[in-house]
Amino acid sequence: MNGPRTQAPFGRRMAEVTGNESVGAYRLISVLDSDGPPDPRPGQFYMLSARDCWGGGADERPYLPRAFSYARAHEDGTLQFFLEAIGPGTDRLARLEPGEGIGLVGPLGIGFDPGPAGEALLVGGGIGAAPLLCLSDELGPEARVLLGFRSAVHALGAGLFAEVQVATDDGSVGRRGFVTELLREQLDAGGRATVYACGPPPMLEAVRALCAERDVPVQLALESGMACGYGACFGCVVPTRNGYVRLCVDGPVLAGDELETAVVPGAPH
Amino acid sequence: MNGPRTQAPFGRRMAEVTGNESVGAYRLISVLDSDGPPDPRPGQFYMLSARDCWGGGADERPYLPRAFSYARAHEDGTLQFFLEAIGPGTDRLARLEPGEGIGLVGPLGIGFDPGPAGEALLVGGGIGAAPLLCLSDELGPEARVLLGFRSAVHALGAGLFAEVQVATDDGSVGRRGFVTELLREQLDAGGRATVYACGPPPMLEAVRALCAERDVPVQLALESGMACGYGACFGCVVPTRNGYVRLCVDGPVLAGDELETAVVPGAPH
Amino acid sequence: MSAELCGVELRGPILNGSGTFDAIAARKAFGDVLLDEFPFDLFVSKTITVAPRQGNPPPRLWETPAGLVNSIGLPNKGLRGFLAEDLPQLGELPVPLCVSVMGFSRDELAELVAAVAERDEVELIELNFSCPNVETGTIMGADPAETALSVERLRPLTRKPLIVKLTPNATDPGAVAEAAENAGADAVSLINTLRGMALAPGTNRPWLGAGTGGQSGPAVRAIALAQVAEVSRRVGIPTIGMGGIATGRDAADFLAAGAAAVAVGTESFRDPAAGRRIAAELEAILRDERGFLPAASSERTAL
Amino acid sequence: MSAELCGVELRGPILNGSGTFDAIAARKAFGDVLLDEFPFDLFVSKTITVAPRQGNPPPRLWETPAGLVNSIGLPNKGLRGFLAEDLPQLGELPVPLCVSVMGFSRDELAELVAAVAERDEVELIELNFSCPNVETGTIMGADPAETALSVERLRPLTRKPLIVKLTPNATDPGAVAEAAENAGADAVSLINTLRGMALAPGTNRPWLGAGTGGQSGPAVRAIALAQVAEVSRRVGIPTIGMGGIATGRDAADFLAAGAAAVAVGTESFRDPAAGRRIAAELEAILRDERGFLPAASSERTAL
Ligand SMILES: Cc1cc2nc3c(=O)[nH]c(=O)nc-3n(C[C@H](O)[C@H](O)[C@H](O)COP(=O)(O)OP(=O)(O)OC[C@H]3O[C@@H](n4cnc5c(N)ncnc54)[C@H](O)[C@@H]3O)c2cc1C
Ligand SMILES: Cc1cc2nc3c(=O)[nH]c(=O)nc-3n(C[C@H](O)[C@H](O)[C@H](O)COP(=O)(O)OP(=O)(O)OC[C@H]3O[C@@H](n4cnc5c(N)ncnc54)[C@H](O)[C@@H]3O)c2cc1C
Ligand SMILES: Cc1cc2nc3c(=O)[nH]c(=O)nc-3n(C[C@H](O)[C@H](O)[C@H](O)COP(=O)(O)O)c2cc1C
Ligand SMILES: Cc1cc2nc3c(=O)[nH]c(=O)nc-3n(C[C@H](O)[C@H](O)[C@H](O)COP(=O)(O)O)c2cc1C
Ligand code: FES
Ligand code: FES
Repeated sequence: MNGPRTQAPFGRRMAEVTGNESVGAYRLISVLDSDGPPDPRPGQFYMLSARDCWGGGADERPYLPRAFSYARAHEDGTLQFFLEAIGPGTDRLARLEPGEGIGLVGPLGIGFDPGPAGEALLVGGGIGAAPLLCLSDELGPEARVLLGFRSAVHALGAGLFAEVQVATDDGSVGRRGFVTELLREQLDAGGRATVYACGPPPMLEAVRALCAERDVPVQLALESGMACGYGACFGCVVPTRNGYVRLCVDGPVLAGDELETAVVPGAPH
Repeated sequence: MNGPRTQAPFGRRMAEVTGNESVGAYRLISVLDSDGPPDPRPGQFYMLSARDCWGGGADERPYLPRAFSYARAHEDGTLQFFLEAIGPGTDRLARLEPGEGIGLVGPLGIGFDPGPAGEALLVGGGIGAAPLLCLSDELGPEARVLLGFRSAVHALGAGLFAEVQVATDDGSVGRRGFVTELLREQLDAGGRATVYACGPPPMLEAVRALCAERDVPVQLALESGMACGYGACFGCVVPTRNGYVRLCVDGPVLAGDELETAVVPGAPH
Repeated sequence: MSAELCGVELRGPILNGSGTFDAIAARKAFGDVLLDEFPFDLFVSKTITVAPRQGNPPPRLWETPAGLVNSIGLPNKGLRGFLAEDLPQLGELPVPLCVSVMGFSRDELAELVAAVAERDEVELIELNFSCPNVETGTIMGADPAETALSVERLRPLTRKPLIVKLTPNATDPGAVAEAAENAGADAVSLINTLRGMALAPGTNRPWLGAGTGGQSGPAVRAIALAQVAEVSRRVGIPTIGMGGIATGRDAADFLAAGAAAVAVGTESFRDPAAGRRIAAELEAILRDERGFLPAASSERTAL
Repeated sequence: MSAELCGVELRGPILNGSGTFDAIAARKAFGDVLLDEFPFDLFVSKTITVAPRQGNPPPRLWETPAGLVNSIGLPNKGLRGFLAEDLPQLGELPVPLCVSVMGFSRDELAELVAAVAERDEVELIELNFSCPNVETGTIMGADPAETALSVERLRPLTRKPLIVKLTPNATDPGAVAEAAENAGADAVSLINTLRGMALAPGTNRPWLGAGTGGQSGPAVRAIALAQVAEVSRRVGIPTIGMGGIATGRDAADFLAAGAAAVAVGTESFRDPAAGRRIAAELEAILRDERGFLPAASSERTAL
């Protein structure tokens, strides 16, 4: 895709954690990144690692940094990350305390391309809500946000957004079922929206297929296991219609029509 | 040597850190070891590791547990360790906070053999004071304690003992010079004392030589790099007159006359 | 979770790596409770040689990121001392016994195997081939032809199972395993340690007294798993997998890669009872992931 | 801290490992500041082949304790694409350029070396021999004879320095290095990755799309150091040491073990500017431990 890319300072820099709150099943971590650029673009990501005790967790991991979309960037240089603890890296980050050091490389990759104004549908699944937060800030109230969650405690993540429609797998909050049902209704209601989506691979694939069917333009923020985040290792490739592309330099946002499927092998979720 | 050995429960157990105070340049760490035996013998040691973030320090170490003489064992099951942060393992232990988990294997090895009552001279260098603390508790005020330290901030360690003579390298506290000078004076003053010593290899060697010269019985608590602490790896050997012995099962306390020299290759200090 | 290795019934599939657990010393440290809570299902002795050995000069240990380099150098009492002093004590263990032997020539090997095989306490014999042959200079276990010659010489000496311990410092461990199988070995075990080295901080001299040593621990696990999968695919005899196993998940992975049993080495240094914990974790995995093991063996060639 | 490698003047002794830094992609991510703060003193390209390659199916990465197993599979645009699109951009880097090539036959190798050597941007050529020869099936770089035949064939094609990158998956890398030297190689570099494998959690299937991959990172450092010391002792040509280097101390150790230069690989994934940090740390060590390096080279045989 030819989306926007704010370039990163060269090298890993150390910043200070300034906050770490729980938001339902997730954590919202604030970092004062004084040395980073003030204008990352929604969909771009950072490679994060704790300064202390990175490693030495379960099975002596984590060793490599981990990739996270930024959820919000504030004027004072504060970056916010929204994350779910699912393994040794996210576990360690979830336990960061204010005052601790965090290593950052970023912003990296290509963000969403908001293109010419128009209706926008932001579709998120679970922790995939993260990059939609800054995107909805940027697009304004015109953009509708549709989010799907596993359960009520996960759905608390929706509280970060001003206005949002929610679906949960168990119906405990909002609609019972998948967020793709909400999307289908919106698309059925007509209008030429662009769809921006982030979430687990099966959800992204459902969104991609739905949009392809109706010829609706869709941008998907994908995930794959990353070692470096800046194109060095060729490890993060996903198959596209044009062969493998490195998600860290040529993504993580890809246009739906570049993909045969959004289900990529070995994605972290 | 044929000193006393309290056997350890089989396996590594988890205990809780209940205190961690600074004593000059050192740390005094308290651990509530409810599942350990109440009667370790002075000179015995434990293999310690932090429950969390063991590993992930400088160069992804520590990986193996680290050996520490216990400094004091209290009736309620509290063990105290006296330590100096000199590398990744001791750095991590020095930062333990009350409530954190600590892995313990021990007590291990053979302790000092107080033998039949008689005059005792306890000679410590630096952090080598650790096992002398419980030994002096056990021997009572009869036993004289002589300690050497690098500097005034190290000499604060002497405050743990009721009565003690101190020497410092720079003369900032007590006598200027080596603790072996204090020992020489005591020995010159006559009397048939047994000498119990722990400290850095050059000091131990000076003590050993001095006692050998005068035919004074001496027990030396040595150190060597250990992986397991219970005889499994054959890694901790030191050369003796009878060949290599594993310091963890046949020491760490050795009789002076077993040794050609107390300077052992690759000791941690 | 009972298991079977070369016809020997085991209460489970967890062994110790030779040289990483001294049951006699451990009994001194922990007392007889060691026998009740014995962490392994089969005990493998430290490698013995014909002549007594002091082992290498210290220092013998170097901690690495997620592992250890050792240069122990096979200290042992020699064949006679072992048979007289150690073997009766090892016979008291509650599990079957395997004795590991190393010879610096085929004659030495034959002497060791013949003497050890005579003893009732011993159910299996492991041949540690990771040393240079004093006659040919090559590392016995890196060379298929040398390995075959040795096993052929030893095979007629006993009906007890012979396990060949492979060195990972070889271009093609699978070829060595095949040679061992064809020469009559009953099983192969792998991996031994990978040649490694460290310099003493701030000097340009080797830290280890012996100059170089062997790397073990989680650092080598992925390397070990690749060799175990490859060797298991190439031989029909059982393989015993080891190298960095620290959890039941690791043990399950080695079994899935084709190993018939697994051994715990360096992890026992962190926790003397690690073998028991790993066995319990493995049992839970096998219970929860039903059918896991049979699938694994039939899937061998997929690896 | 200037250095020299096969007659090429370098501002320092820190290279990148082939395939662990893509200067073109990094320039997209970080902009032209990359050129001002370029982290290496010589840039080694990712290995190229005659035909374009997509590389292996994902997943391609598996994190291990203190390291990484990768199965990238040499994706590249092929010789023509590389010469046309990438080489001009690599020519803009502020440091000399080494191009890494791999051929599946000696003819392919000859085609690659001849074409690359013609280009002025290229000062050195690295021969990545860690792949199976399609004609003989053996891993070229594990076999001294195969290595010698290849280097003899390539040597007459260029006067530019030829570096042979050794595989660590060999019984005797020193013998391969000697063969390379005798056949006319100007330097050897080592280690490449060690064959490794992982299973997808909770399954008995390999995690990596290609089944197996290569282990790198601090986990392999002691193994790499042992091989670098051994090879440096056995050849007269310079060695380039790598494998888990993450600090200036590590770099100093590899130099002390006999390497003429060192390369940073996996550590660059943790910090793109790692090469600069390591260079600064190394400089401080060489300043504080005066005479360290010369002593090191004269002490080579002590290792
Ligand atoms: C561009 C991008 C943006 C992202 N943004 C966010 C975000 O905003 N918020 C968020 O919470 N997450 C985000 N992620 C996902 C996040 O990076 C992962 O959750 C994280 O890397 C997991 O690390 P871990 O150590 O906790 O788990 P890991 O143990 O690394 O496990 C993650 C998954 O990897 C596999 N795995 C298990 N063991 C290993 C191993 N040894 N090596 C390799 N893989 C293994 C498994 O499939 C497992 O489910 C993003 C990912 C990408 C690529
Ligand atoms: C029986 C016994 C009792 C002890 N009692 C006490 C005590 O009561 N209090 C106390 O403070 N200490 C005690 N020690 C010493 C203590 O065990 C060591 O200080 C500790 O192990 C150091 O660990 P570290 O990780 O902090 O340092 P390390 O980094 O392990 O460094 C320690 C030393 O080891 C060497 N070294 C450096 N790198 C490595 C490496 N990668 N692998 C191996 N060695 C390396 C160096 O010589 C270094 O100085 C005792 C030791 C023994 C054997
Ligand atoms: C300290 C130590 C001593 C060892 N001694 C022997 C030995 O005597 N004979 C042998 O065959 N293997 C020996 N080994 C190798 C182990 O049995 C095992 O093959 C290797 O350590 C890999 O397993 P691990 O990573 O679980 O330790 C030794 C390993 C270590 C760490
Ligand atoms: C992701 C990745 C890709 C690599 N690609 C190549 C390659 O294309 N050619 C090559 O010769 N070596 C390649 N290597 C090996 C490295 O150059 C280096 O030899 C090895 O990683 C050891 O160094 P390290 O531990 O510092 O990474 C690669 C290594 C990694 C981790
Ligand atoms: S993560 Fe390394 S190339 Fe994308
Ligand atoms: S530390 Fe392992 S035998 Fe002593």
